[in-house]
Amino acid sequence: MVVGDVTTGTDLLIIGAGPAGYVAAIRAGQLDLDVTLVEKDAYGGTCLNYGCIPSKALITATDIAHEAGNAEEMGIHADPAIDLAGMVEWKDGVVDQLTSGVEKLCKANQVTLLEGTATFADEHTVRVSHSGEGQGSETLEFENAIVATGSRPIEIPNFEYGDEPVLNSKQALALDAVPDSMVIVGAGYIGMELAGVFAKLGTDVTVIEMLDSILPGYDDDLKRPVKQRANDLGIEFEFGYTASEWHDRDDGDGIQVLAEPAADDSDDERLELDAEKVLVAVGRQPVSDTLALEEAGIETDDRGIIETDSRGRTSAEHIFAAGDVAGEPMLAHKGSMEGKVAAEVIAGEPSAIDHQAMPAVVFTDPEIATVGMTESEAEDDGFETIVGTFPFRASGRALTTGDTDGFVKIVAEESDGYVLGASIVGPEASELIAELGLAVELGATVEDVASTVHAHPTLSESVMEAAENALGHAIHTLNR
Amino acid sequence: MVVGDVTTGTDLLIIGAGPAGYVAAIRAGQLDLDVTLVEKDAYGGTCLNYGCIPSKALITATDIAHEAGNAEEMGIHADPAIDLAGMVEWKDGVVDQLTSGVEKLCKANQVTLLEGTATFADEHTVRVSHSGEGQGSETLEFENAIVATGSRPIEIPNFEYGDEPVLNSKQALALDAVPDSMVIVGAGYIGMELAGVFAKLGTDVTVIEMLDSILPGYDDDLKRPVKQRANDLGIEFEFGYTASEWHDRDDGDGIQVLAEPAADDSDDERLELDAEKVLVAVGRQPVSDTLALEEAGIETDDRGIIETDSRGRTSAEHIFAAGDVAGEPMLAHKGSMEGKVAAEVIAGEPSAIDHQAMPAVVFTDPEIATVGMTESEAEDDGFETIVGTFPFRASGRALTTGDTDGFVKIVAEESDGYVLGASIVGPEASELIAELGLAVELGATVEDVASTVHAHPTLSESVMEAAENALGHAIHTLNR
Amino acid sequence: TPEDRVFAPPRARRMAREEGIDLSSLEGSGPGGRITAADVRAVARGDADSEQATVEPTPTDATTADDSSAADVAAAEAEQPA
Ligand SMILES: Cc1cc2nc3c(=O)[nH]c(=O)nc-3n(C[C@H](O)[C@H](O)[C@H](O)COP(=O)(O)OP(=O)(O)OC[C@H]3O[C@@H](n4cnc5c(N)ncnc54)[C@H](O)[C@@H]3O)c2cc1C
Ligand SMILES: Cc1cc2nc3c(=O)[nH]c(=O)nc-3n(C[C@H](O)[C@H](O)[C@H](O)COP(=O)(O)OP(=O)(O)OC[C@H]3O[C@@H](n4cnc5c(N)ncnc54)[C@H](O)[C@@H]3O)c2cc1C
Repeated sequence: MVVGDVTTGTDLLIIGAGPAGYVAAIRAGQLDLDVTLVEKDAYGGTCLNYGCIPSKALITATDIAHEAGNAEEMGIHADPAIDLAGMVEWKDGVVDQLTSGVEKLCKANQVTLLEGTATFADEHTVRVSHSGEGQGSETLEFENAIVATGSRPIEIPNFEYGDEPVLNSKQALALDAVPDSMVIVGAGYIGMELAGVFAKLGTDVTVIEMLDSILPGYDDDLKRPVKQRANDLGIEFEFGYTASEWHDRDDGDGIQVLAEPAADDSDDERLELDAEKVLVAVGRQPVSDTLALEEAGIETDDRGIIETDSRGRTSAEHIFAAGDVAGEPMLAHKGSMEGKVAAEVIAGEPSAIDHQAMPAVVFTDPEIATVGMTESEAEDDGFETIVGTFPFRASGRALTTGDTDGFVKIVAEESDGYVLGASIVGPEASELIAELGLAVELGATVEDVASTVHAHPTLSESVMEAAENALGHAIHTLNR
Repeated sequence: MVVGDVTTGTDLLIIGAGPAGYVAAIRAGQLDLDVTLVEKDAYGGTCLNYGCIPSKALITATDIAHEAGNAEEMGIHADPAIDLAGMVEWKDGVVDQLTSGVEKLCKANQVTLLEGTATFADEHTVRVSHSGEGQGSETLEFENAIVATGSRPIEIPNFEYGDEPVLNSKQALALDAVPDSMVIVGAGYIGMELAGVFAKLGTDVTVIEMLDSILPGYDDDLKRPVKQRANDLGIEFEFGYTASEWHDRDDGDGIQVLAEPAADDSDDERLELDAEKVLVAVGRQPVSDTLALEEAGIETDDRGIIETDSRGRTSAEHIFAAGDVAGEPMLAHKGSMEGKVAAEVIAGEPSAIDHQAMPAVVFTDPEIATVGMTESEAEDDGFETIVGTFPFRASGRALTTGDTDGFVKIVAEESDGYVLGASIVGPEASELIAELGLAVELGATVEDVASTVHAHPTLSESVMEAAENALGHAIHTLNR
Repeated sequence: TPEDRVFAPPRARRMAREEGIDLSSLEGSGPGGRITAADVRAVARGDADSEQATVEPTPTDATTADDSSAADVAAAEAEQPA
């Protein structure tokens, strides 16, 4: 049955139901706007279906098994067997629970949900085509819109995601058998997180990275414990190479991935790596090329990112953008924050994107978490800085968990001690960074953090000790 | 060899090297005071040797095994075997590392360490008697002193800690074989923490509690998930009973513990519980009766607690007290804070005990953590309050760990939204409370916490959502 | 709000003790009247309406612990566990 082309109207149209779009929809609903949320694939977007949640589920589960299997020192003797199909089924259950929760929350906040792909027809109209043969399309008029179409994995020449042994992160998170061996192209956060998962599942992992180290953009001291543990897990690295092509092996047993030296003038030989699968994780690009943005007068930069002002407005006054499609950092919580701001601005509130503290977490083993400025960023910005650090090997709580690699580092402004930023590598870094995010956001000083009583024995005491170290009087470390 | 009685002098004498005393000593050393720290038993005190650290080491280790052994749902099949002697040896190694660290830190901060038992001779003199036959004693004169002698477990009639099957917490943490069965007297935090450890080791645990619920002093909603999980672990409870005596069983196979109904007018029968061991954990009392405090003019209340003012001063101007001996809450971090304040005041700094936020953590499964005021405390204090909550079952991160019991609850002042207190029961409660401690200490508002970007997916987002819920606009829960 | 509860961060409270200023007599400039370190500094310098503040004698000779010279705070390498 072909559905006839009807035209309906909505105050606020939101395109894309990822963490930017669905959060914007809920907030707009709370503010009594008439909202329609269009999604072509799955509620929750990349994050809930193929990204943050599935990856964290597999990271946590493989960690539980790995930790128990390596705790002889603690008197624990276990040899856990992992059934990947069972683990993936559990992960799918977690995803279902969350995505159906998103759907319910949208409905409870009076958001109209519409399945289909939206493209702009003009400044106040989209066409929404429904998927499935003969499902037709409809036209929707809107007063305001938020574009929250997210991002997709970048492809590299000769590695197409349709081809069986070539995987993107989404496909890698849905495997139901453990590959014997895997080449991972890209040592960014997604590549490194998944390298850890597969290594713990028992896969022989080799990571190819064009640059000369893991996690480009992070400070060396933060990367060191992660690189060390990756080595301990048996992950192999080939830095300074780009993957150029792949082919089935002559003997039919898996594939061969070829990689060329990244530097043109290199004398190094090209690499030939045997593997069962190759996972490409070289970055993500905004989904802005399939929307006919020009029909609505929305401009992008040359990477395809929709440019927005501090209220989230695009070059078209009444249209906003939020999330990955609106640029770096491509992180779920950045998208949710932008979604909230856009919804509030559209509802007439005086909101703006004016955070001081944007956290970022890499869920490697150990985790890395940062917020605010690094020391060099602060200095480039003209601050005189002081720094306080505390190593987890001096933390009683870390010792009782058997996990003592890493440290807390706080960067503060010298004269008044305002906390400007922090970075943590080590156990629970992802959770510990929250306190420092609040400190940066509130303009707290290192004295404030140092004077706050922290419960013993906890890892969060390390945050207090790093603040005390910045003041020259940490208790559990020498203040040199 | 009898050591002759020599008299030496020190600016600052500190009695007791627990978290109150050794922290005071280090801070005083940093402030260039001439410090002598006297300890009769072990550096680090109860906390490092027999309390916080050993208990948390065993809790964490048994959790690792328990978690892996109960993760079939996640596709993990493991049947971990625990070798308790090995686990205790590992725990002892952790303790050694920490206590020798304390010793080194004291020395590095120019603290003179003296082994022996101190008793006051007069207002400016102590006698220190060295342990071991014929080791003699010495006399020490001081300008200022800090009494940090801690606390000891309370004994109940007919249960003496010397008797083999009767254990206090220190002895329970040093067992090298798993008892088949254990009666635990007292459902306070120490009893409940250890009940979890032994249940996970495979011991049949029965807890006897005089009152009608676990964890007296904590709100019912916080206790519920802990009680539920204890039931799931097979821990049995007998509320409203007091342990009255024990005897060896006639057949020589273990002991029998007798318990009487706590209420005088009860018609209930007395209980007869068979067990291999009985652990008594009914509270702790200050160590203030063995010091001849009266010689120095130091007064205690009728429980034996040394009374202090906001600077930590006792009734004797020049003598301070810190830690368990100075009263509730008997927690390590409270003692360390008081130790720092006393040292700073003695060094002439304008320090005072003026925290707004005192965290407390119960390391049960799940953990409970609180800071600042509860709702009813705030109301008793005259505040109009608003409350925000967020259940972990709505947290994506909690779902990915398979651990979704519990919630975050924030109490705030109604008109301006100042955060007055918070309580958390659930995964990582002990770490998550730190952010809310900082919020209370800084005078932050729920809007401040709600506007701070929290990394996704983390448990700390639940703190943000609870703050948003207090404002009526949480995203991932209905704001009712 | 009960009279005796003052909303001010630890740094502001310490500065007030150092200067002998009674915080409960101050009007804060932060959200909802929260007292900031700058508010305390202003009263201490006398450039605010310092009549609001009751100055009482400092119970100790006030020396600041803010001895955070750059040399003191270089990375802690020789720490000991505890
Ligand atoms: C493996 C992996 C792990 C990650 N881990 C983390 C992490 O731990 N933490 C973190 O913060 N971030 C993580 N990310 C990044 C995170 O997933 C993104 O930042 C986030 O999903 C961006 O949200 P969004 O709403 O902007 O876009 P998306 O989540 O990409 O959602 C966009 C939605 O729009 C829909 N859509 C697109 N075009 C149209 C159209 N024309 N009509 C209708 N619907 C349309 C799409 O189907 C999609 O559902 C991870 C990503 C990956 C791939
Ligand atoms: C099983 C258990 C678990 C616990 N878990 C936690 C927890 O997780 N978190 C928490 O915050 N608290 C916990 N506590 C409480 C914590 O241990 C105490 O609050 C803390 O140790 C108090 O520190 P203190 O310095 O006052 O005293 P103590 O640590 O008791 O130290 C006092 C020291 O003084 C010495 N001493 C006594 N008299 C003399 C004398 N006359 N001369 C010389 N030396 C003397 C003693 O030998 C002792 O070493 C726990 C306690 C127990 C028993």
